[in-house]
Amino acid sequence: MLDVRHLNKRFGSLAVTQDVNLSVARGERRLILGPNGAGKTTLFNLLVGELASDSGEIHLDGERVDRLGVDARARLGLARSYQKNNLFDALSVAENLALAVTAARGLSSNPWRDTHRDASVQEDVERVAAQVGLEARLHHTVSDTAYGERRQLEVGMALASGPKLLMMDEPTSGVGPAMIDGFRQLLQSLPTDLTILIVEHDMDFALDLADRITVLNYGEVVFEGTPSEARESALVREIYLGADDA
Amino acid sequence: MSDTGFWIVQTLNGVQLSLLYFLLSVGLTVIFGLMHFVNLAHGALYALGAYVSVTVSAVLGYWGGFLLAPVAVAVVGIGLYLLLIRRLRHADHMNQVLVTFGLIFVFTDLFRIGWGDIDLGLEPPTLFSGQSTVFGVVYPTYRLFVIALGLVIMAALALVLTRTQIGAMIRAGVDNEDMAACLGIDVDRVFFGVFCMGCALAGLAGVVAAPVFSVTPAMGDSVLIPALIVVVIGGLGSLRGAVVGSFLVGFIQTFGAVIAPQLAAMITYALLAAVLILRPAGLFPARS
Amino acid sequence: MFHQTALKSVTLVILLLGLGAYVQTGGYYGRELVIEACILAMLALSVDVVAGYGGMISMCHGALLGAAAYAFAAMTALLGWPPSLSFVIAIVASTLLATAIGAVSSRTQGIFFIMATLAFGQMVYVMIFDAPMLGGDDGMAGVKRLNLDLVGINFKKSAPFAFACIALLALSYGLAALMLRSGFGRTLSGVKANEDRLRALGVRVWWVKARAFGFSGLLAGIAGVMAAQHTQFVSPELLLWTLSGEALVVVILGGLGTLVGPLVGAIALVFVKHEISSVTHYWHLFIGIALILTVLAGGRGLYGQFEYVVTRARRRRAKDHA
Amino acid sequence: MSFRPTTRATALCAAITVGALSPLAAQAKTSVGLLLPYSGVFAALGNEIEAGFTVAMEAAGATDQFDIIKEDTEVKPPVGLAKARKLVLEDEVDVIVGVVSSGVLGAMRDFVHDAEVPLLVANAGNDHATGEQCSPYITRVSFSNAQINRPMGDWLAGSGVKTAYIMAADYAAGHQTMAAFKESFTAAGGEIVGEEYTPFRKTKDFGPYLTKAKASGAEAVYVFYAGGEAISFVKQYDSFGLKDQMGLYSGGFLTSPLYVNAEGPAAEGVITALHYMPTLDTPENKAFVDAYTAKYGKGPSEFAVQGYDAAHALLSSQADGETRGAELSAALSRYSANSPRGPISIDPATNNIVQNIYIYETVAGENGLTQRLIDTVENVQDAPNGCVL
Repeated sequence: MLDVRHLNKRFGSLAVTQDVNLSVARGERRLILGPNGAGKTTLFNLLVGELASDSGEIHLDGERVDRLGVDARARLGLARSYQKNNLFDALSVAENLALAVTAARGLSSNPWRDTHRDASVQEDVERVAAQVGLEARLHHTVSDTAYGERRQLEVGMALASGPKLLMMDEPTSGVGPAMIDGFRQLLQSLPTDLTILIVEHDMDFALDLADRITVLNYGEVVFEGTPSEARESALVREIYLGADDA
Repeated sequence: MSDTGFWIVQTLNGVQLSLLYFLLSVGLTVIFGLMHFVNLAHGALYALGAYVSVTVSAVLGYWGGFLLAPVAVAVVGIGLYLLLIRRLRHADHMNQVLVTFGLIFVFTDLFRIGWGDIDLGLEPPTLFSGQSTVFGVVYPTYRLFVIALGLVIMAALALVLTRTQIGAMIRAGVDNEDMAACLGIDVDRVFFGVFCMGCALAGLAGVVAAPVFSVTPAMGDSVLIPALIVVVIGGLGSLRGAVVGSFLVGFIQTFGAVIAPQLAAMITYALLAAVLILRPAGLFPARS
Repeated sequence: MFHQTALKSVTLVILLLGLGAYVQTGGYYGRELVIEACILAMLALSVDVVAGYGGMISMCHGALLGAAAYAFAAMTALLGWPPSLSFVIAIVASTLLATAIGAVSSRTQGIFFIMATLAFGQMVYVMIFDAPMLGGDDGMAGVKRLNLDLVGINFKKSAPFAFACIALLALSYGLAALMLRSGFGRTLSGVKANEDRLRALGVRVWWVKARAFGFSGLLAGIAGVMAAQHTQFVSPELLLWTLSGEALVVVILGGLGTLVGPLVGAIALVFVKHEISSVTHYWHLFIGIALILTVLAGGRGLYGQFEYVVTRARRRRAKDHA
Repeated sequence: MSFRPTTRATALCAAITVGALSPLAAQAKTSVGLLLPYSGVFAALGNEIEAGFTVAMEAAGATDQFDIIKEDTEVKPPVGLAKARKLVLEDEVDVIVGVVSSGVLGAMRDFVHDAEVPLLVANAGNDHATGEQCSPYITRVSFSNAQINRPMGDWLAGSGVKTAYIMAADYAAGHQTMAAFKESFTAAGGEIVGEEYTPFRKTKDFGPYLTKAKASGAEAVYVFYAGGEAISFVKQYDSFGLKDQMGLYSGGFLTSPLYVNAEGPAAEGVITALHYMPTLDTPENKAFVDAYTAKYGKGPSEFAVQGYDAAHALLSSQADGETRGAELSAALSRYSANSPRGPISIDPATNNIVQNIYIYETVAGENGLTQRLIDTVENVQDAPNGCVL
């Protein structure tokens, strides 16, 4: 469903993405690994269109999307969560989710329907809130919530936009073990036809979930295979674990 | 109109106007670049410079005004900084715009109260009255002085910014305020100094412009828009942008008036709109 | 994000009733002031929709108002078209103009957006100023008012006209409130808060901005058509950026992003200006000082501060109970 | 022309007549709306006109006979109109005096006409106001744009100038003044070699235009600028050294006493036509200048004399016993006098003033710049231009 061919991106003389090829099947859970600065977030940015690639192609469900804007790709079903919380801080959790639901349902250009009183919108909001464990915090302003809750909402925003391809950028960064467990359950509960791309540091968490693993280093794909192949790969261990430990 | 002398004179006109715009807008852009502060009262400070120079010149002659007006404006700037702007340093952008917008109202009426409603004038210094011959054409000497002064200030600012420690501090502040603070730069003091300097330059622009134009309570309003256009076209906060913006606006206005006078009023706005549509942050944004 | 709270509703009703009562008791000039306040309030309302909720500070709303006023004037005075038809066309025209300006300015942000709208507004001003047909600097007289004789209203009299202005102000508020609580309106608030995040959620941000600007142009257009009918005369001052600035000042004095605030600000400005200007010719000085003090006091504006105090007190009470 | 010996005597006459009627006058004080700009670009003009008006009223001892209500037009037509309505409908004034900007006059014309309230125009010079848009209720005691500029065409051609380059601010007054000049100048055998209309109130640097004017090789440059633009223009004209090559001429306010000192030596040698100069050597003018200077500590301008004459027209109508409506208008339009600016009367065909136009040069005097009278064109009267009263 996602097909990336020969993708390149440079910042000045620094190559941050080098000839990346990536093919992800529908329903697959793909883990992207790599040390800090390996170009994982850059790859996400290129995929969703927040950065323009220098060359290469990105296909989503057979359609070429690398010339489309961020919003157009999102409408095709690409959704992402951010490594650094990127939310509407002055709004409540429910209002945040409602914005995503509104956009997903094509209501963001409807000038009449009050989305806060719209039963179907609110249903979706509550469903997603329950999925990410925020049902009790719906009416709290984001800036009043705890960091971990914002991480949950970050994933919730992506889920609420009803994606075909869900891209999560380190959803567990900075949260405690209990919450990591929550994320694991969440991911396992998601529909099996949902394709998921996940950048993660927590190897144990990620390797359990992933169908396949791609390892980036200096912007290049240096490994691709199943979790068990990755565990055995000396290269992966050297690059990834070595860098992480240091 | 085909004779070269004509075009040389028009080019000088363009350079002169451009450099006046430069003097006016450079303070605005540096204050913005460093403090993210759009000082709409900049035009009023320019008018203040002109008014002070009229009053001082009556006693001490043109050069008295030339020296004292920028100082007086800087002093008023210090007052504004301590009273208002310091409190707004970390306030919402919009609030800064509004306070300085309010200052325009206040200044305009203070000029009316202090200097009356009747437009005033200032005589150019005898040293620079009359005309001189340059590049084979006869040109007003005072305008040549404006050109020379503008170039000197431009060079001096470029030198200060690129070659001195203060310049390095300012550039660091423009680039990343927090980082500059981490490097041990007293950001607030740099800001204060730059703000005073910007005010003094506005005052200087007022003195220099006074003998060419008339001195009126609303003179600040009428230059505020062109000055804003200059800095926005150039990219806020960038010295290079201010230079390029000044010359673009100055030349387009001059040659627009020559070639298509019926469009003269429209052309600057069209330029601004075109630049913003193509480069939404101006031609040379100070930071990416 | 917009909520039509009870506090807003009560304040709105009090304001409108107050204006209505003043029409009855304020004498001729009182009615003129009410009309003036209503028109300014409509303009300020339209500015608040984009500035307060969409984060788009506009410097071209004077031009939008003026464009509608001139369109209406040209159709009734020059072409002799019926005022009712001209009314609709003029408002459609200002809506389209605003949508276009919003669309091309949508890529810019902050001060750059302000300057872009300033540029377009001034271009409209210069175009109308330079059109000899439209009277240039001298303006254009002979603008007709709507003929409501059929429904038994003499629109030429100032009292019915003032009531019509109050009614249109209420209508404008209603439209704005309706829009702001819709999916579109909430998305607009999202644009103000975090435009990039919305884009990642699949929202065509430029189109949201353009349409919000267009809607704002519609409200400004209503104000413009009423302004043209009020004085039955139009002149280029209507289009100048200073009017846009004045509308913005009104919004700030009343309370940015409160929707009721602009009404408070407009009414306060018109009536206070009337009082001050009969004492001194330097009333700008007072407006300037008021503006500065408003910002230094927290920038919430008259109504905004009131709302803030009331909500805080209520929250505190709720906490004490809990 | 006039049957009244001096202005003072007129005032005296008026005072006596009104005084004799005083029991009656006391119960029906005439109320006057003074509608002038007190803020905005023309605030100085508004103050001058009011000063002239006050001097006349005080000299006649008539201040008590009028209720004077002042309103500020802010030089904005809609505001001017709103204030005119306020004066008529709320304050119920009997007459409105003032109006500086033609835009404001245009805005309120239909209103005063329909309301049948006399309007005594004390400045606004739009030709149409006493042309196709004239009204029996609008009487102008100031000037019309054409009236000041038409004589200059004849005179300039007559003085031997064959070619002229014309420049004016791009708005109604600029175009009207230039049209009047062009017509009479070309009719007298002159040739216009180029013309330029500069953006009104937006042009500060005239350099590009002046360079073009210079390149045209005309013998003279004829312009219309007022206020701040006049100051900038005259100074820049001089700084480019054009004054020595091609004479600078204007019909109107280019070197008005209000601005001439701000222009300084640059204004020396500029020749302009106007309906008044403070240095006119007549007893009426001397009396006026003395009274004005005594009160305000500076000499009057043409704007002050307009206010002065407006007051006298009003006083004279009161002497006729007319205090409101059409009768008052008629009385105002019958006004004639020996004004400080010379003999004046109102043209019954248009209600515009008929007056002398003075062509003078600005020269250096003992106390700053002063005027040297070159020629007087007597009793200049506009054609009706479509006016039907």
